[in-house]
Amino acid sequence: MAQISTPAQERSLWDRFIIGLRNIAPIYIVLILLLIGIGTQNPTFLEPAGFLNLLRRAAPLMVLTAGQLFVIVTGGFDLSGGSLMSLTVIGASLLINNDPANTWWAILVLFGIGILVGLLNGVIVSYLNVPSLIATLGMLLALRGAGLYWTGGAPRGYLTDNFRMFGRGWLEPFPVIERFPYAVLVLIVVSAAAIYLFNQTNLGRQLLAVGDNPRASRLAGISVEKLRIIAFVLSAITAVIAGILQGGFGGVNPDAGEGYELQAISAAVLGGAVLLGGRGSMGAAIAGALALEALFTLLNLLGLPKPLRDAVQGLIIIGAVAYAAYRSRRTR
Amino acid sequence: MFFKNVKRPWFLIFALVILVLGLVACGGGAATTTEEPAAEEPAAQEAAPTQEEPMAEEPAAEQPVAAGLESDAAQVKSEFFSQEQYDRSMRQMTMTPEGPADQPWIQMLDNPEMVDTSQYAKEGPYTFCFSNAGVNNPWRVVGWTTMQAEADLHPEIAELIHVDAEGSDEKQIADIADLVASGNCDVLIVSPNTTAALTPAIEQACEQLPVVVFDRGVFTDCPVSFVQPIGGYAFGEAGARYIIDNCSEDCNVLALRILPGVDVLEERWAAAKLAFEDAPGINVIGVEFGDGDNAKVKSIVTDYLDRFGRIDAVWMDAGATAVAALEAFEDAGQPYPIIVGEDQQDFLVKWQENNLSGIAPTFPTFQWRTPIIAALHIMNGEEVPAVWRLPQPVITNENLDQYVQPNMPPLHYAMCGCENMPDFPERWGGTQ
Amino acid sequence: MANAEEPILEVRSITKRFPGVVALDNVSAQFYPGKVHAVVGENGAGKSTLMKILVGAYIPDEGEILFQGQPIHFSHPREAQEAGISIIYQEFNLLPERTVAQNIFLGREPTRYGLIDQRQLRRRTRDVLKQVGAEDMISPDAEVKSLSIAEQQLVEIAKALSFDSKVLIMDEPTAALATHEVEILTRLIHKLIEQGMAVIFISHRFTEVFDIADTITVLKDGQYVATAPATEVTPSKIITMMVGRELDQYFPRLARPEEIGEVMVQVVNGSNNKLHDINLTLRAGEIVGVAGLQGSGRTELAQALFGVAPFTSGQLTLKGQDSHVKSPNAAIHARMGFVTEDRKAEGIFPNQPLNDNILVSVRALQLVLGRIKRNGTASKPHLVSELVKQVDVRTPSLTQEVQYLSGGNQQKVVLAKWLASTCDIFIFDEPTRGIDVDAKASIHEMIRELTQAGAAVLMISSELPEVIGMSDRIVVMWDGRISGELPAGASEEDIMILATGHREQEAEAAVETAV
Amino acid sequence: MSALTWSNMRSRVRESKIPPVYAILLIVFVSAIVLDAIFGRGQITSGVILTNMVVRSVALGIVAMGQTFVMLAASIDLSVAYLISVTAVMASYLMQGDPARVPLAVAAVFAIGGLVGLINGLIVSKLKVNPFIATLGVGLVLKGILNASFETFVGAVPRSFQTLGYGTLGPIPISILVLLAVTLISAFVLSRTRFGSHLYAVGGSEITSRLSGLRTDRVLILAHVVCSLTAVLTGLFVVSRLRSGAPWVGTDGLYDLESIAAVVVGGTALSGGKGGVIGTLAGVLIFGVLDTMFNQLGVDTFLKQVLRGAIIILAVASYTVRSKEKAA
Repeated sequence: MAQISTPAQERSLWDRFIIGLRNIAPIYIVLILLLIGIGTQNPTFLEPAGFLNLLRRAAPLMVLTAGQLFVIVTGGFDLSGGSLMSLTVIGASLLINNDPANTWWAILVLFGIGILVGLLNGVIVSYLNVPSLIATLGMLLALRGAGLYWTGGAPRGYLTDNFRMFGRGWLEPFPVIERFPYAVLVLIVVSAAAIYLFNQTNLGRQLLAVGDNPRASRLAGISVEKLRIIAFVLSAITAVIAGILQGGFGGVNPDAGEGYELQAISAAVLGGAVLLGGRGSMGAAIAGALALEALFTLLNLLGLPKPLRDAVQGLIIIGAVAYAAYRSRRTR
Repeated sequence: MFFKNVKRPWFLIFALVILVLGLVACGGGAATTTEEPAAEEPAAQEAAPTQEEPMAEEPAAEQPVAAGLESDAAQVKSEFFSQEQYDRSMRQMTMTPEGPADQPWIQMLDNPEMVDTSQYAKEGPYTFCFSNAGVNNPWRVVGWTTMQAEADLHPEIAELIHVDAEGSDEKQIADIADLVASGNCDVLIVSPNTTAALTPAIEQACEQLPVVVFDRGVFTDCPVSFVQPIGGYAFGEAGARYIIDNCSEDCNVLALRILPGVDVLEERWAAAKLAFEDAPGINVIGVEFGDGDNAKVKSIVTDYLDRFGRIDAVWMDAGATAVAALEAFEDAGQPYPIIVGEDQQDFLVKWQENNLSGIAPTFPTFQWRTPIIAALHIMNGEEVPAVWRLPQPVITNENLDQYVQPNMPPLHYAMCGCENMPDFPERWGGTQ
Repeated sequence: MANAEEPILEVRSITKRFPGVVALDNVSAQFYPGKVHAVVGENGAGKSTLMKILVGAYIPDEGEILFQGQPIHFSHPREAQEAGISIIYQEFNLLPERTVAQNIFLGREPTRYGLIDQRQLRRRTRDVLKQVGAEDMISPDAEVKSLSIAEQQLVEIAKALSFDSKVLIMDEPTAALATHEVEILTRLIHKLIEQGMAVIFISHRFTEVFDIADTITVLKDGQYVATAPATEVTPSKIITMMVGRELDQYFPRLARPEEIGEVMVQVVNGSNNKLHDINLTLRAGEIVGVAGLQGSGRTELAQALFGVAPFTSGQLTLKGQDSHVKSPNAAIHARMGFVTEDRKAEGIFPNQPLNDNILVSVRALQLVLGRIKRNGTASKPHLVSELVKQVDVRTPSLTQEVQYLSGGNQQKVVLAKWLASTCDIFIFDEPTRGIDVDAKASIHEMIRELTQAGAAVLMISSELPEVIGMSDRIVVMWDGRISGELPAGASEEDIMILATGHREQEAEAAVETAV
Repeated sequence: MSALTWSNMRSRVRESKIPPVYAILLIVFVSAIVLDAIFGRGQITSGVILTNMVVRSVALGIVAMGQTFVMLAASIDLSVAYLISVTAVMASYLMQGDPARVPLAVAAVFAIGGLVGLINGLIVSKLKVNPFIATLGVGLVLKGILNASFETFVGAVPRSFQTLGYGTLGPIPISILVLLAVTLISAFVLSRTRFGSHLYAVGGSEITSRLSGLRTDRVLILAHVVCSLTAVLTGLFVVSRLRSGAPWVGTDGLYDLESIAAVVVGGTALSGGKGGVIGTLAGVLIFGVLDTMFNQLGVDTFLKQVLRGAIIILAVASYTVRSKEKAA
């Protein structure tokens, strides 16, 4: 190994391109293959409008996954995301109470609740030392009840159009394709923000450090507890956003987020995140979520029965992780 | 450091094992999923199995269903269809029920055989006990609220003890045992979570005290009275008939279902399928399961619109997601289809706003009032019908207006028969 | 039993290479039953490597091992154990949550009708505990976590005996023990050799070496120096043999008086549960070496200064003003840096790229949402590449994950981390442990450069030549106290006397005889 | 007052060998009695309700014992819920209400369970897949196969078989005896067999176990097999009570997450090597007591869920809060 003479940024574009190509996450290839598969089944999906529809459909999961990754890289889980989504939808219907004027502060309140839940998760994990699996499992059960207890069992009001706009509405007129879904806009913004936070700020690097070696992190001056809490808060915020999108797309529905938490974890793992922390890529995780959704769509188009879809999903997740484990052992 | 060597063979072996499992899955692949029928959405809750032929397992349960999307429906028919009950339902739909027309919850159909309950007669005040399968969806919430309101109407009911099984058979069995053991109950009202599973528990309860079962049945006739509307076939047939009568030649029908395996839902589809089969110009372009999830339903409909360009009518085995289906048409900029919904407010409102051509068969929530009334009869030693068959009104374009209540929550069920009860509408979440 | 003329275990011209280092170079030695054979040498002299080879944890590149005259090739410590060669590592292999009996017979539980025979298990445990003379000190049913370090070591020894070993190897057995515990161990070892066992042990404590050992073998830089009966050599002779090259090893020059500046760190009567009445001054421009055996409180001192386990009483003054360094973060704010002893567990982030490893502390001081530069800071965008050049890290790229770097390079990365956060107070704990010779030299060079740039350095090391060669002053610790301070160029003997707490030992001896 | 109880409980517990969770169980139980006396009918102590309190814990209890095994080995099993469904359906499908076919059916489901456990164990130990993901995936596969083959209640178990769920031996329900038997056997295996002792070792430190010559992979695999077998037993118990099995019985019972919660509440560390089935028994009973109390007090359904979640967290926190090593 010769001593390095030229730091990365001085290398020629071409070299960097090659290097980039070499360590591109496998999930992107998988995703492309899936999209091609979908295209062969039903080309409309690859036309702008069709593809935007796919994105719009996948948006809630992709957003939730982005948040989930923040927690996973610190070596934790957040199982409470799905029920927080449901809580958001139910809460919105109660707070807005059929009056469009209420929408905006209602959304603020919902984010407030989300942040509170995140803080709670974080504090329980960081200061009570409760393993995040248990802490967020308890939170999952609690939130399930809380939402319905709050509204007395069923959503109380309609979701007004200005609330549903985010999940359902379009930006029109729009150049080239005449209309552009707000959901995708939100998705782009959230993804960009998440990727920025994760790749461009101290936060992302420190979260990785905490997940990789908590003791060393502490000795390097990182306040581990604070970062764990931030991670859970971010996860909760994305859950609220996902809830708003889901509620907007589908309308009032007391269990809008059911099962989303596990799908988000699976997606992050498909994106190469390691469950005990220290490794993960935001872009790849979000791509993983899209891949999962694309997989469902493809299996749908192939007319495969839902049960088979579950099975395939299970196999793919195991396969992906097994392959990653196998590769990391080989490189050691 | 030791044992460090990678076990590549293992990796391959497992890839294989897993693949095999996958294939097995395909092999057995029916078109469908079965999630908790209880936990998820209204119609599953409304599931009302046929309570006649005690102790009979559903015939087709014997052999597992193995079929793809298309053959699936046929399979289902053989599995759940019972000609004799189909005829019974059709007959009852045409009957005029006995009893006050403005109080359908005390009407009876098919002049039922009455049971003498003098052995149970006793002085008030009474403690009624109610083992509830769950309040885990709006339909049940409305029903439960209505039942409480009904109980409040009767001063002689000192207390209505409510235990909730949260959609778990195991829990409900234990709950019933608790209630019986506590010895507080003068009468036990049960809304079973699933038919087969609760039968043993209810049989045990019957030995101790009078039992009233409603909503879903059990495979035993030990309960003093069983309260139930006409049932699934009528529901399914009404919707299908409306489509057939109103859809022009060459009519693309999309059948949206919640999930398979729940008897009442299967009955609804079986009846509809029967109707569609011998109807000219009707082609069912697909039968899909939406899990009662708005988002899923919307996606499915969108995909079908992409694929077939035009859908003329949508038949649903439960209306909970009707609005989502309609929105898919809006989002795709397509004209509204002929739609079969249910008495859910959000659908009725949309129906009225856009004066769609639609129909809403109902599985009325007013049936939650009847068990209390039946139980009171029993306490007073008055006769009650062994099978209290309630009417099953259908909302049509004609009578739509009298059911639309914009002041009620979107997931309120109009057929609650609660409009004249105290504290309406606040108690049901509505506003003046 | 085995006669003393025949070596029970013998190594012939063993050579073992690791990337960048020759750990053992053509070493030979014989070990006799009924004898205690001490192997001495500085850290990195190859002692541990030799031991690991004896038990099959490493496979030698050249040479052969003879056990009872037969060539042997162990591929797993378990095989060595069963053959009758047991080793006790410095860090014990015991399960804290399990009982003594369960630990000793783990994987070999006596069974009856397929079930663990509790009675027999206890009985056999008591037997082996009796052999180590601990039968009434340690209950077979005691959970290991409830035992003291010394007791745990006895359990380890008992475990070794339970294989009825013919050879027992102990790596720094006394490192963590207090004086009276050492006595017990010494007696035990004598008892064992009377039973005809061959005992090999590694130690820095010459008092014990000469108390216990019959034979002493000296290694230096992986080479065999000499073997002599304990009776025929003196400590000083041994020391010169093992560190024979004080002079031929290059150390940077010491600080000139004028280079030594104002007081950077001052501790007055600092104490916590591990440390007692620490009084310490650290000036800009000087390197203060801290010598002392393991468990003497060296590391605890570093941790106290850096806020990991702060002083609970006493006074800490940094650069003139009183400070309460209650957390590493506070320490770093005070521009302190701590190069830890356990690199893997506390220094590096194995899965993270080099640049992030170097920048982690800088970033810890910035806002959490602050934007990062990949290879530096806003003010110094090329910081990483500069530091990588400065400390001479050999890496294919700045984004290489550090888990793939050699130990020496990892250590340089850790150093670079603190350089990046512009510290002016450095604490080094074993800065050159497990690093090959030329890397050592360059690290020494860097440390000196730090002080020449006006930094103050506290350097903990168990390698006496390093302490002597580097330090402008030497502080020696014993039993959580500072047992003495020596000027630059103090002799190893002086240090050893303070470090082995000779005086205390004599005092205690006196007390014991008096009683 | 409860604080006082708490402290002297703790001292008492420390002396004895009883896991601390029993203190919590006692507190919950006492407060249940008190609350019931004040707001309820004070019946919670009546024999029938007490037995019922245990009976409603049996199904969860049995599988929680198995879950304890895997978690002692620092693994976890999320596939149990689906395996329970598989068992329930397969059992009643194979029995078809015919007593003669019971042995065949039982043998068959245990075989399936063993296979599933083996697969779980192999994926975790040989493929080094994180157990959370591995068993989650296997669960999905089971779900798929199951739903592809069965839609609703199939077959039935013969009345004779229902004695498992409903029968009593004198005053005591057989189901309780089953739970006790499983608990005692598990406790016995953990404390008296080499497998048990190795299980703790592997969970405590895999490296040390390897250095001591244990075949750690085998231990881990066996643990997963045991867990799956207990899941099968739960499945049989459930179907014997339900008379007929449907594909949703396992997931409806939330047996996967609740068993994990029960084990952790019972004092077994997620990190493995610490704890035991005796603690788990208490963990399970806590849930039973809570359910009964909530019913007796007529607590609102949704509030119930909130409380349950909170209590799980608090119970676990009561051990972890003082612990040094940070959880993630």
